[in-house]
Amino acid sequence: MLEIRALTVGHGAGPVLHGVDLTVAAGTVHAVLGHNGAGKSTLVHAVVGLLHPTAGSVELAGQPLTGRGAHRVARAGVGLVPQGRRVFARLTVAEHLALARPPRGRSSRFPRPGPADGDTANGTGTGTGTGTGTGWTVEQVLALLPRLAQRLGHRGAQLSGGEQQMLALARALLGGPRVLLLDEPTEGLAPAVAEQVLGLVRRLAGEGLAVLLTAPQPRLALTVADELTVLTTGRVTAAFPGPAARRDPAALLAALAPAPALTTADPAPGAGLPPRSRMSPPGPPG
Amino acid sequence: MTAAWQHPAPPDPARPLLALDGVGRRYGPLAAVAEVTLRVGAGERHAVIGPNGAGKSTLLALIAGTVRPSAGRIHFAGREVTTAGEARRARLGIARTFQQPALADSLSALDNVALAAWPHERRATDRGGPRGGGLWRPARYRALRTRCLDQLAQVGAASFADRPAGELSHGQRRLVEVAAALAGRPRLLLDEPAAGLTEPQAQRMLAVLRRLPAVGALVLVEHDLAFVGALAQQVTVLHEGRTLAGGTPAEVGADPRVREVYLGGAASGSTTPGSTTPGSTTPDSTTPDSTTPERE
Amino acid sequence: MLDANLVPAVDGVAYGLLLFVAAAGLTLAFGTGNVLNLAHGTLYAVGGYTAAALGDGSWAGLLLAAVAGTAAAAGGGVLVAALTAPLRRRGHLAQALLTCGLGLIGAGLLSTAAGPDELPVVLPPGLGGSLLLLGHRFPVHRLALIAVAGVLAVAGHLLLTRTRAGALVRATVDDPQMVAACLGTDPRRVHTAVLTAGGALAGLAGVLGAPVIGPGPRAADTVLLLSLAVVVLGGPGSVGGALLAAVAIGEVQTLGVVLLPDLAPYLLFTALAAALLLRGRRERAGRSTP
Amino acid sequence: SGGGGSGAGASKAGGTVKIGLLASLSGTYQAVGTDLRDGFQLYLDAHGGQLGGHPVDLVVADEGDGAPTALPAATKLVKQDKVVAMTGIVGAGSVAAVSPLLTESRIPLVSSNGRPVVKDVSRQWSTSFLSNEPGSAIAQYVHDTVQGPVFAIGPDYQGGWDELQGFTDAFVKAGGQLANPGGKTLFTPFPATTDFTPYLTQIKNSHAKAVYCFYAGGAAVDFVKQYAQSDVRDVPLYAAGFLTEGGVLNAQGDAAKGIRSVLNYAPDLDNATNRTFVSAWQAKHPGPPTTYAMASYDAAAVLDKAIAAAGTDVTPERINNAIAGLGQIDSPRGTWQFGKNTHSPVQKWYLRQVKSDGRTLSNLTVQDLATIGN
Amino acid sequence: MSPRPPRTARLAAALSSPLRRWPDRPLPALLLAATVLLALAALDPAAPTALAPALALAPAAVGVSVLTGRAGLPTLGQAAPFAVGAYGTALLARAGLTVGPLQLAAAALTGALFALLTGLVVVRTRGTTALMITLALGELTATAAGRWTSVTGGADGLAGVPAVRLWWGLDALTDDRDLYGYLAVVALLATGAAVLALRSPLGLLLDAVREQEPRMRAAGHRVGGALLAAQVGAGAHRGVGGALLVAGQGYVSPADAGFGTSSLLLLAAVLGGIASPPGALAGTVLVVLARDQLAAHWPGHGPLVLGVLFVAAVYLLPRGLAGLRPATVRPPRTSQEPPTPTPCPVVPPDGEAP
Ligand SMILES: Nc1ncnc2c1ncn2[C@@H]1O[C@H](COP(=O)(O)OP(=O)(O)OP(=O)(O)O)[C@@H](O)[C@H]1O
Ligand SMILES: Nc1ncnc2c1ncn2[C@@H]1O[C@H](COP(=O)(O)OP(=O)(O)OP(=O)(O)O)[C@@H](O)[C@H]1O
Ligand SMILES: [Mg+2]
Ligand SMILES: [Mg+2]
Repeated sequence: MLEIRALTVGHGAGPVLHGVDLTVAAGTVHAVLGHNGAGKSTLVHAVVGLLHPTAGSVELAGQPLTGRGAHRVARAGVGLVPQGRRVFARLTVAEHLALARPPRGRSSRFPRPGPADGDTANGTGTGTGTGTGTGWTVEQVLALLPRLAQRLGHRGAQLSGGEQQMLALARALLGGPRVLLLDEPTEGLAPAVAEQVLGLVRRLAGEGLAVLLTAPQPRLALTVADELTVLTTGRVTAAFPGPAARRDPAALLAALAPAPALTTADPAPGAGLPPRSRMSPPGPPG
Repeated sequence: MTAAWQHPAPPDPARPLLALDGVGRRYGPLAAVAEVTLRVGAGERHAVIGPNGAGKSTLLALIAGTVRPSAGRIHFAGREVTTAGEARRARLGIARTFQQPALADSLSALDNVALAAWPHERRATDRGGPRGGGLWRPARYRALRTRCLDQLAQVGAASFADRPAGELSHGQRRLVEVAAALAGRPRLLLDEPAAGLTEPQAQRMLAVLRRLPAVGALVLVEHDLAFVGALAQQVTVLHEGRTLAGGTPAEVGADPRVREVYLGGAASGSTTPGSTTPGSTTPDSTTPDSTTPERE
Repeated sequence: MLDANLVPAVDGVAYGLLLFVAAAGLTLAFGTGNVLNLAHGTLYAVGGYTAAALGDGSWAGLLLAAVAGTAAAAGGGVLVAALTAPLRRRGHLAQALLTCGLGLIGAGLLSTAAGPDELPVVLPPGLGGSLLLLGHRFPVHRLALIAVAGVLAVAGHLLLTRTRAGALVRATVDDPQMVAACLGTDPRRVHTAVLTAGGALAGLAGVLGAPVIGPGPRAADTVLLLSLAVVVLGGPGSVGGALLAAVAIGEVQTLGVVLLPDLAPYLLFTALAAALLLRGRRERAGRSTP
Repeated sequence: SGGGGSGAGASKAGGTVKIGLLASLSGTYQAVGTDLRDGFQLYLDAHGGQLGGHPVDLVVADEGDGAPTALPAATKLVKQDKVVAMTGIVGAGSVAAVSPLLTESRIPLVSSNGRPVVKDVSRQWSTSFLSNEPGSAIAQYVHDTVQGPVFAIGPDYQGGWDELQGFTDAFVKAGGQLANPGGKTLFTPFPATTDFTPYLTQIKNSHAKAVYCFYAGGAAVDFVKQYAQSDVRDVPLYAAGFLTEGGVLNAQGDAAKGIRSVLNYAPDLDNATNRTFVSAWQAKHPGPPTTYAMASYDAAAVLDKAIAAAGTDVTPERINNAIAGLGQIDSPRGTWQFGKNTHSPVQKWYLRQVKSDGRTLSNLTVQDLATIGN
Repeated sequence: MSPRPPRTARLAAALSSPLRRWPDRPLPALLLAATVLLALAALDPAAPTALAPALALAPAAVGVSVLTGRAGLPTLGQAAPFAVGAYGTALLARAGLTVGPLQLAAAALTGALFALLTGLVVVRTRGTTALMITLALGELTATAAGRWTSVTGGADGLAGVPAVRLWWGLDALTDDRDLYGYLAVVALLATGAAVLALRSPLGLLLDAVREQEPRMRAAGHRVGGALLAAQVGAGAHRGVGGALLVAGQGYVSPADAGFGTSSLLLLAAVLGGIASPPGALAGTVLVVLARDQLAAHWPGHGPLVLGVLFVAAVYLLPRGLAGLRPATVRPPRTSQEPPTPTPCPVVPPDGEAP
């Protein structure tokens, strides 16, 4: 479903990711692991079009996403739960939900999987993602995250951290995505809720979504992922099929533990000029 | 360096360092925190856990003075600080981290930390020393930064000390956030210090927090129970703004009610009326905006 | 006593509501869309000059002027949007510098084209006259203004608070990136739409308000200053607030000077400062989420 | 920039003379400023671009809204362009600001509008009038025609104070009675006031039998329009001529009909100079000439005579002395001459009324009023 | 905590960095400005008269850039302390006190005092509220200046103020060039003073407050105090500007306290790259030259010319005039190499615990 090839991208000053390859098949969960600053969020942002790659390509079901504006990527069916929630501070929860559902005008150019008619879904989800789904309804999402139902009148800025995280998730679901990008979705969630969210992730995959999930802690990722990729300072340094990784996590943890060269508090060799010249450039002005 | 610093007033073991009595905070009809009574002794590491929206961050905000209580009284180090301003409490040694990192983006990580530590220089430098309030002389500011760089190193953030905070990854920002709070050498409050950290980072954080001087106390909010178990001596469980349970990590972990609302299978909040019928708005779902802290 | 002050009181309302109409565009562009459009006054003037040019004392003429003026100013809004789009990241000051420049240029061109004098505005017979009410004369035009402003206020409030579009605008101010990535809407489109609508409103106000703040060299500055006062005093993005602020300012300038003639010159700004100070604290401590 | 052909502010025989014209070409007084410029230019064009036999290099500078912009502009005229004489200047404030500079550089000023009270008038000449003159000229007439108290109102700045004081002093001296509460003239904030309704209400409450006012520019438009729509629409309105002078008149439209005003000029004055002036003007500009254009036209005439009298070597000093020597000046307003003490015209004042002649409104002369000046 | 040799190196470097923070190397910039001003005066005989007004406004613009750019308090009332300083100086001079340094001191003092009093109000507000409150205060001052005729000379202002003298016993600066020198030196000194003040930790604190006030409060900073300090400093600068105004043109009027002057100052500061005092200086020169010289070629179209200038500036100088100096552009971070990894504990944490 989602194909990332030789992706090289940065934040203006030099690349952060170096030729990253990664594929997320429909109906699978692909976890990206890596230390803080490894480049996970950068990868996610590049996929949704908030960053523009200097090289490489991103494809969604064959159609290229690279170079498209973020809004067009989103319309193509890519849902995002950004790191740090980034809910709209001055919009109420209700308004978030109303906005997140695409307007009738923007017809779905693809089947929108809804929730399977399970414990939480009292609305009529379309079950398997193959049909002409209408995506999630507000009722279904609220049933899934009841906390939000109690906070409909709150503004984004008035929500607790976890509530914000839930809202971000709801926002993504209501868009009715084909591909879901979750950047550390469980951060700040109480264990019970985190558990529940991961369960949801599995189920969504079961309904045909392609899920890309980043996490700092292998523990959580291991429980849900079909594929795991380890990112170290912007390069893919290891990849495991989920089952294998579950069987012996040791290999994964080993891959995660950084190479000795990287353990010092000092910049990697040649990691740029010393700070003085970074901060105050050479040569008198004028 | 941290060890080298003696606290001006040695703690009096008789009195708890931090005492909350029936503290509460309402937002319109919603009681974010209600009738919380809490004692934290000097040197104690106290964890506050609870489901999302239980009122943990609000509780920290109340202690730190970011939000004023609508009921109850707060004592710190023997003084009543219920109505004291945020800045004043900070100078008494209460330092908080924000659940969402709050850093000045254009300043380097180091400067962010140094600026946070600055007001505490007064307490730090032994009495009669030069005023810490305004570090006019660059020399003194440099000295402060030396210490802060070390602080950053301890939490493992030295490698990007000189990078503008705006250019850091989320996790990196969280590290700086915690370092900023630690650098004041305060008696401390932390909101989810380990959230979004990788395993080794979390370990390192643990080590740093363990090494805090015994004169200070630690009130920490955390969802990572492994972390809590490894660090906290006392745990308070909040639910719907009220204290649900308290005790050692072991005791709390065993408590069935805690399992039910927090750990166990059921979703947090699903026990509360109104949440079972999705979409229906419970009374506390409408909130006067005028009471938002950022507007105060 | 009361009777003596009835006229200024009513007039204060009318004048205030004119200010509201004049400021409505800015309330949208700046208060809600967070684009500091200092060319607002000039857009108003555009409307005013159109009214002077097309208004021939017939209702048809007024209608034509209203349409044309609105369209012209909306065009101005599009221009402002196009030019400010690249500056979104650079914040208010860059916007201020640019739009202020645009405003100066526009005003310069207008007065070069239309000459230095304030142009006459002929109203349809019905509007032009004055009406005897409760033994006092009220200009019909101002009474009409009250009606129009009322409609605008209600419509505006509903639009901003009840509709998807309104929510979208506020969302874009909060976090344009997420509007794009999570809502699939192009923030630049919102930006353009807001400024266009703001311009249109300014133009319409220019046409309607021409008989009170007429098309002349002073129009742009006067309107910009008062509009800013209204928006800021009313609280960003709040239509109701803007309405109250506008009427308050109107009353201060009418009733106020009757009751406190000696303080007249100081009245407006003293009141403004005082009111802002009372509201000031709310703005303290920038946005931070718990 | 930098000093032009005429070095050290003097010009040899037949050489061009540099004249600086400072006027508000932007801002509140733009209308007046442009009239000053056009009036002067009109005279030049009529005389082959020469004054006193010298080709004239007229350097125009923008006075803007007042002193802060006027002073740099004037400084540039004097220090960089090295003009031998200055003219124009709309605002009294600007004149006050500029005069020290002129005194210091010994350059004569023939101002054609603004005229503050200045201690040393040795180098200052005005072809317009003193601010208090219009009021004192009409006071007697108002007293004679109006039975009952008169309300006095004007803008709250120096010019307004002088204008109104001119009227009230003379009016009270003539035995008239002010309708204003406590006999205190009502001054409206300037330029802030765009809405006069509250003041009109005060007029109503004062039961005045007539109103005397001074307003100019945009304020004049607002005042007249709102007056015509207010409770006091039927109370006769007397004013200093500027209320209905020039462009403001057609902005006011029918609202201005019937207003009686006093001024030192009206386009329909019946004398040869005026006829040529008016026809020449209307050949170039729409609408009748204003007193501003006329005064500036006269300023040109004054300089013409003076430069001619100054002889071959035109220095600022000589021009100044020459002006002092000028006698009667015959002008579109009728002949006048500089007063000995004030260096401003001793001239006749006229009562005009706004009537529609043909399609357009204009100020038509009703009768002569006093001749004033010293 | 075993500091490794490379760390100490970077430590020293990192430590020296903040005092070099943006605006980078402003002092060379000032020297540059000085030489330029000197050269202009030498080359073009008209320069002194043309630049005098700009030099008078410059310190005020610097004050504005400090308030708006660093303290984050946008202001439209900057002309008020400016005028207060100007009137004060004018009155002093008329009373016979024409000694420059004395006038400057007095003006700075009155400006600062005025700023302190109004500051108590302004500091409570932020953003556009601050903008409008300062505007209101400015207009009130202007109105008062226009009506308090006995002292301020009313709307016509105070004209013909006696020329300034450098020191007791020296004779007055009547020659344009001497005067120009005086104005230039004072303006440059004022700018330099601002630069130095901002390079102290206080400047850093102002930046942090501007960007992250809640954190600074939580950290225990007296935010209000810091802002008030900035306010007072800027007030002193604007007062000095007023003194220079009077020294330069021997005239002051209510319009100098009004909105027109204020907006001109703000735009000049923005043009200079809002947070850089030297930039503000340059911006003022540019704006004033445009107003007085450029516009002189199209009389009556001054505003239009200014407008074009502003529009052009926004696009051509994204970082303002300050951005023209290559020095202020931060070089690409960490060149082309991948970003430095976050270190992990060398010693197992538990082993590290005491
Ligand atoms: N400014 C506010 N206005 C209205 N309600 C608020 C405000 N701040 C917090 N709340 C509400 O108070 C409750 C407690 O919030 P708080 O942030 O303390 O929760 P928390 O325990 O920190 O949750 P989490 O673990 O998700 O961070 C939440 O339900 C939140 O919606
Ligand atoms: N806006 C930015 N400008 C410049 N550099 C940035 C920016 N954002 C991130 N970086 C750098 O890019 C690298 C990768 O950042 P990224 O946010 O992708 O890390 P991450 O894997 O998401 O880390 P975390 O687990 O903390 O979220 C980091 O070194 C970071 O410093
Ligand atoms: Mg990340
Ligand atoms: Mg929280």
